[in-house]
Amino acid sequence: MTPRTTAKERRTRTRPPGPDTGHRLGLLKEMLRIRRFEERCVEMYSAGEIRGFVHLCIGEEAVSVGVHQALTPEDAVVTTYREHGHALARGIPAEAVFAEMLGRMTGCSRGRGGSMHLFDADRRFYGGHGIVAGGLPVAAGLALADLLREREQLVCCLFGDGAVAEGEFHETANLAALWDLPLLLVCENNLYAMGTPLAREHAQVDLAARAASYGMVAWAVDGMDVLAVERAARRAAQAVRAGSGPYFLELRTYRFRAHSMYDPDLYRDKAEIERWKQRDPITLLTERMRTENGFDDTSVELLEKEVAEELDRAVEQARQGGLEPAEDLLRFVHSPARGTS
Amino acid sequence: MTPRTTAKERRTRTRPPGPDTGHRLGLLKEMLRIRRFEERCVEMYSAGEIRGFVHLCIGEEAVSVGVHQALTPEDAVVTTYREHGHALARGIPAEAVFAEMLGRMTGCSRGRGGSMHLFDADRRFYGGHGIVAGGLPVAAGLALADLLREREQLVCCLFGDGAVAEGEFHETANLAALWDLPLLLVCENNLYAMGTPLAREHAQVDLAARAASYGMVAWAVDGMDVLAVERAARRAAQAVRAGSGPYFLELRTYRFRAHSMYDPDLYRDKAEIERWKQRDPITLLTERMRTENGFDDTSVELLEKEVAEELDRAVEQARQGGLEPAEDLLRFVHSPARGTS
Amino acid sequence: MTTRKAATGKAVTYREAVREALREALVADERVFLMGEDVGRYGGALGVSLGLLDEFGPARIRDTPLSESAFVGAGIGAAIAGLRPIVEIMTVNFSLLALDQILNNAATLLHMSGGQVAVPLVIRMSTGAGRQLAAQHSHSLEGYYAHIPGIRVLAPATLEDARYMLAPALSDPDPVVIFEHGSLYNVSGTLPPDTGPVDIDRAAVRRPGTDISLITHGGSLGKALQAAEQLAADHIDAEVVDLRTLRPLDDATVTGSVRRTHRAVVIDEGWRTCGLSAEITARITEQAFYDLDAPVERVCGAEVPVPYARQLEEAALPQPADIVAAARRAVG
Amino acid sequence: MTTRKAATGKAVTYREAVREALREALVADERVFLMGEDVGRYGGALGVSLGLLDEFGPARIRDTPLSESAFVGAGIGAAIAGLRPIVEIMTVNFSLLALDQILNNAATLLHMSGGQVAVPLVIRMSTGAGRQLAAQHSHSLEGYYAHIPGIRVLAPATLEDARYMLAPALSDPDPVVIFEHGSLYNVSGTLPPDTGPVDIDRAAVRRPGTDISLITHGGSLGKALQAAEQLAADHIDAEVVDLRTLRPLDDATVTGSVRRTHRAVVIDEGWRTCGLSAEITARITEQAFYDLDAPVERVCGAEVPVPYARQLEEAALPQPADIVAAARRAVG
Ligand SMILES: Cc1ncc(C[n+]2csc(CCOP(=O)(O)OP(=O)(O)O)c2C)c(N)n1
Ligand SMILES: Cc1ncc(C[n+]2csc(CCOP(=O)(O)OP(=O)(O)O)c2C)c(N)n1
Ligand SMILES: [Mg+2]
Ligand SMILES: [Mg+2]
Repeated sequence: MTPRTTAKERRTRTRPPGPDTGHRLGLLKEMLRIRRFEERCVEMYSAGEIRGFVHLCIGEEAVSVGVHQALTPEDAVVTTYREHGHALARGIPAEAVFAEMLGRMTGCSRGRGGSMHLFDADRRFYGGHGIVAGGLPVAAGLALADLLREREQLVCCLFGDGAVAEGEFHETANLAALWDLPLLLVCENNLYAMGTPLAREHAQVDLAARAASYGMVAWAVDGMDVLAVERAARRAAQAVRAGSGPYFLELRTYRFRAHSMYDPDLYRDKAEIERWKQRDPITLLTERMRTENGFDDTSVELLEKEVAEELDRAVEQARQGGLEPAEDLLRFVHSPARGTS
Repeated sequence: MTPRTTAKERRTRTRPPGPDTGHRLGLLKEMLRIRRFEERCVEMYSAGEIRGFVHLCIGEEAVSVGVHQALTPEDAVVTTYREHGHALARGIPAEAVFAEMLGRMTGCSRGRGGSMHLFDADRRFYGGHGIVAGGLPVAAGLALADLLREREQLVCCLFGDGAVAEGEFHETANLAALWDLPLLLVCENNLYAMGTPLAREHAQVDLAARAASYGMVAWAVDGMDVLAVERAARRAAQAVRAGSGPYFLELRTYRFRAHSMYDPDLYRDKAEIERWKQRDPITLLTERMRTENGFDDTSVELLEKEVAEELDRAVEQARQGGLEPAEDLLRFVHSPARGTS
Repeated sequence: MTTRKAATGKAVTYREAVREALREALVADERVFLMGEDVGRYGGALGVSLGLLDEFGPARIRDTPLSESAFVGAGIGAAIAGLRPIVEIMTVNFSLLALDQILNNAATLLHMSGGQVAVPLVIRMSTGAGRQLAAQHSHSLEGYYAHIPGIRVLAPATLEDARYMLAPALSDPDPVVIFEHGSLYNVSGTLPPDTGPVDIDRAAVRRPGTDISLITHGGSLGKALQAAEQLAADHIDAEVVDLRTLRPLDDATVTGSVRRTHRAVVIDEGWRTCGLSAEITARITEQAFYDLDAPVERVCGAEVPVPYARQLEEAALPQPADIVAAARRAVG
Repeated sequence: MTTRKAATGKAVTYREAVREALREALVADERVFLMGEDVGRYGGALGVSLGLLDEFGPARIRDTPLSESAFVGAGIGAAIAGLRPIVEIMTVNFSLLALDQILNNAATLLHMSGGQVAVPLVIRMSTGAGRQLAAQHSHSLEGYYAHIPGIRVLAPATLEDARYMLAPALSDPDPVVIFEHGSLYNVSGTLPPDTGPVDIDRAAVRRPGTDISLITHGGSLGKALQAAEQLAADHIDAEVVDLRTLRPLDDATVTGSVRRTHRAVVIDEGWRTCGLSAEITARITEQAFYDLDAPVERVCGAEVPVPYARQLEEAALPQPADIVAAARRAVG
């Protein structure tokens, strides 16, 4: 498979650079931050410090960073187990995410969730869901609450291409469109559901067209171009806030790594991976900033340095975090208001 | 709501009468037979002879009769709890269906299923499903078996408009289109799911369009015109047998009675019901045969007489059926090949 | 089937008691809303919410499409956002389609998030057999829900509980599942003037007795009470315990009763193997082993998909005669 | 963890044993096919079916979309039509999405149709915790399936059972659900030369003993055997019973063991309340009440969504030390 480009994509690509240098610098740094964060995860996983399932979004950083530009603190976010990038882009401190993966009490889920279940209620980041498509109905409910309270905020629900095959996608899409819920549905189409390519998952591989059949606005966007993602997300979010009902964004992207750290990745053609790496979202923006924003090697080195310093500190802090005593195992099975059991 | 007519409907209606008088007579008699059969059910239900849930298809007879014209004995049928008409049209003797509703051993499910769960394996009639949309995946599996064995036969799965909202519809539609299963999906759109009108069930009320989004051929047909239903079903069945993959027929119909015998039917506008009764499938065909096939009152009386005699006999026989002894309660929990528990 | 025979209050049906509880909740707290298939225009598949749409409007009495997983999940999300949804699943038979949402989300999010995401959701559903609705409409799956850590499971068997259990359920900060047995809706009796919210942490002794404990819940309570009357006729004085709360189980009341009577029969309409009756039996023998004079007896639904034919359905369900026979065996 | 130490056969892993059983079935009967998420190209989420796609082709090693309800239901339909599908649900955690199909269709159609529609379907899924996969990927829900009349439930805990249980499962005319514990796939040992299909109606005594019966299945068998060794150190001779078939339960073997030892500990990784352990405990006390010298002990998974952090997960799961402690309590 090679990246397809739609009219929409071409249009957005040929737009004049809206955002200024400072803004682009921010986008680039955030993508770099996520990339380097996950590279640390790989090291710590290999060292046995991080365990369980770990799903990397390396290659998909433009999705997290681009989409989150359109969100406000009042908005809510629901995502999948492949959510490190979304968590960081949402503003959850890197040390809290590292700590979570290290199983520390200082982790953003007190070490109970691990890589797949990052939460931060204060930032309205509601997971980190491990059951494919399981977060979609919950996101619809969060949006229903906004609707009933007539709040001008939205719920952004991110999920993969594979999730679209689940009944829960269908039920949620219908419910959202039927009730005009303020829901921004973002499909991270990385062309594979584990080892299964899109064409073996879906009879109709044009996922945006599929979503449109529920009577909602749906766009396919180049998920490797962070500026295109941001533009589409902002436009969609604006409409959703204004009461348009749900929008669907299909962000066409690719994961450069295996499905999870367990995955030997025997099912993808290496040439295909290489082709997609040519469209690395970080490289794409860097190159563009070189030509359009007078960006140069030293600027890159500077960014790398800042990111490295932050992550060094974050890892350090995370490792300081204490372990929840086993006696507290049953804590939070129920709310404090009533005892456990 | 009033009956909508599509281009397709108009086309099929203005076609010259293909089938001859004999054939039309057969269609009319079968519809009449189903209508009168269900009127007996009402009597027997009121008399307390039939119990449990009973869902009538009065008003929807053109669906059962029209669709079954396109099926062969090798084909399989999977349907819902509203299946008296389909069971009779498939050739299950009236006495076996009556007996089932009377809970007799001679019933087509030995009295274990009742009105909602009619079965006849010899006729490849696989229920009679009470969980809305629950029969769809099973039908896909029956079709998968035909595909794997390269048999030129199809599976006809009938379900309601409400079922289209369930995740299982979505998953099955995708699977069927993805695998090119020989599956004829027939949606009996009677505009209501219990008390909920189509527009409160679906964001996109054009169900044929929804089905088409999976990449399968989908037609909306006037479900009150048995000749139109037959024509569409035959054409679709022919294509499916030829390996086209699944077809979807939306048959626009209406139930003249309440959802079930329990239902006070407080949610439908009486005028709406009256408008639809103007398009009673039996009246429509009768009138047409008066003008096109020299049909007259005596012909009607004759049909009524034949049907009445059959049903008298059937009820009589059904009442003769014995009751399964309570000691046999556990029989068929497992196949005879291995004991129960 | 009310516990108090006192006729000071007005006569109501179980259905009306549930409806009144819903109305009260909707009036008392604007965060409360009711959502489910046909709860509005139709008035509820079993007529429970009849009239509420006119009174509270479509925003708060919300008809949903046939999408159990989506609208139960939506209830979870709305609860997380601070509302107090009451989700009606028409019957337990359809709840399997939403079980993933209930088990993996509603019951799990609080713990998995380290205490951040509470889900104050109430789910109501009817349960049980007895109306010749056949295999797919006659389940009693309370045991599935009682198995799940993180949720509370209630089974109102009396008019008072139907009327007064909802308020405490709504004030529970965590998910609560309420089972209403289909055979109870038409039961009518007199409801004493408002006794206020009931204690949903305790089982209740519905009939005191000294010779044997009949332990049950929901739709089987009436059968147990009938059996107790029959046993009284031959001088066996049975105590009838109504579990009321299926999770967390009130061990003190159950064990306390058995300690006094030294014998027990557990009655559960659900399938026997790995069902609720197994847990009650196991706990009694764990906690009152040395007080038991005979093995605990179980009277359960037969292990069979419930058939339509009346004589077969009757044979598949616990009957008072079965309870009496089991009690006699235990008393020996 | 093989029962026979005899090293006459070749060394294999549990994973390879399951794969070999699948290959054998696919070769032996062209009606057999394997269907599930990533069983083909990927080789199975847990690597069980690696290589089978090349050997048998995409028609018989069929990758499915993420649609648990649809492909399990499709397995039911294909079985009705006379094929012998083996459906793999990646893990029990996702099986809730297909539970309606399993309970209301697979287990029900034969009886509900009056004996006309048999469903010779085999469903395989991995189960259990222990790899720090957190709450949504660590369930042990065998009890849910053992609750359902009309199906058989198997839990191969040894290499032999992993290798030889599939054939009899496929020859069962009714649905069979097979649970493979995730911690077993890498267990390796020597498999004796073909001993032919095993008897799937019987539990097995994996270690004979006289003082107490440790009753368990699947992933907990190894822990029970370890506990038995530790108990032997202080002269408590424990018998270890592997249930093997969770439905129908082999009461004779279990009760027989307890009649000899007079004491029992039931070990189940699943949640305690209303789980499999409750049924075993209830049956022992029902069937061997007067032979018991102490109440049956249960060692189960803590009633909590299994957490990620290692020390918390370990605390949430039955450990050999817990079994030893429970056995000591029982022996008193
Ligand atoms: C209901 C369910 N089925 C199966 C799985 C196992 N599983 C985890 S991720 C995954 C693939 C999902 O693919 P996609 O939705 O495209 O997301 P991606 O991993 O590509 O980001 C599968 C099959 C699961 N977690 N939940
Ligand atoms: C999964 C499920 N949810 C709810 C029900 C209760 N119920 C039975 S029929 C029905 C309406 C179905 O409407 P539709 O699919 O349009 O079929 P119709 O009755 O109109 O023929 C409902 C909600 C059910 N049987 N199964
Ligand atoms: Mg993907
Ligand atoms: Mg309908």
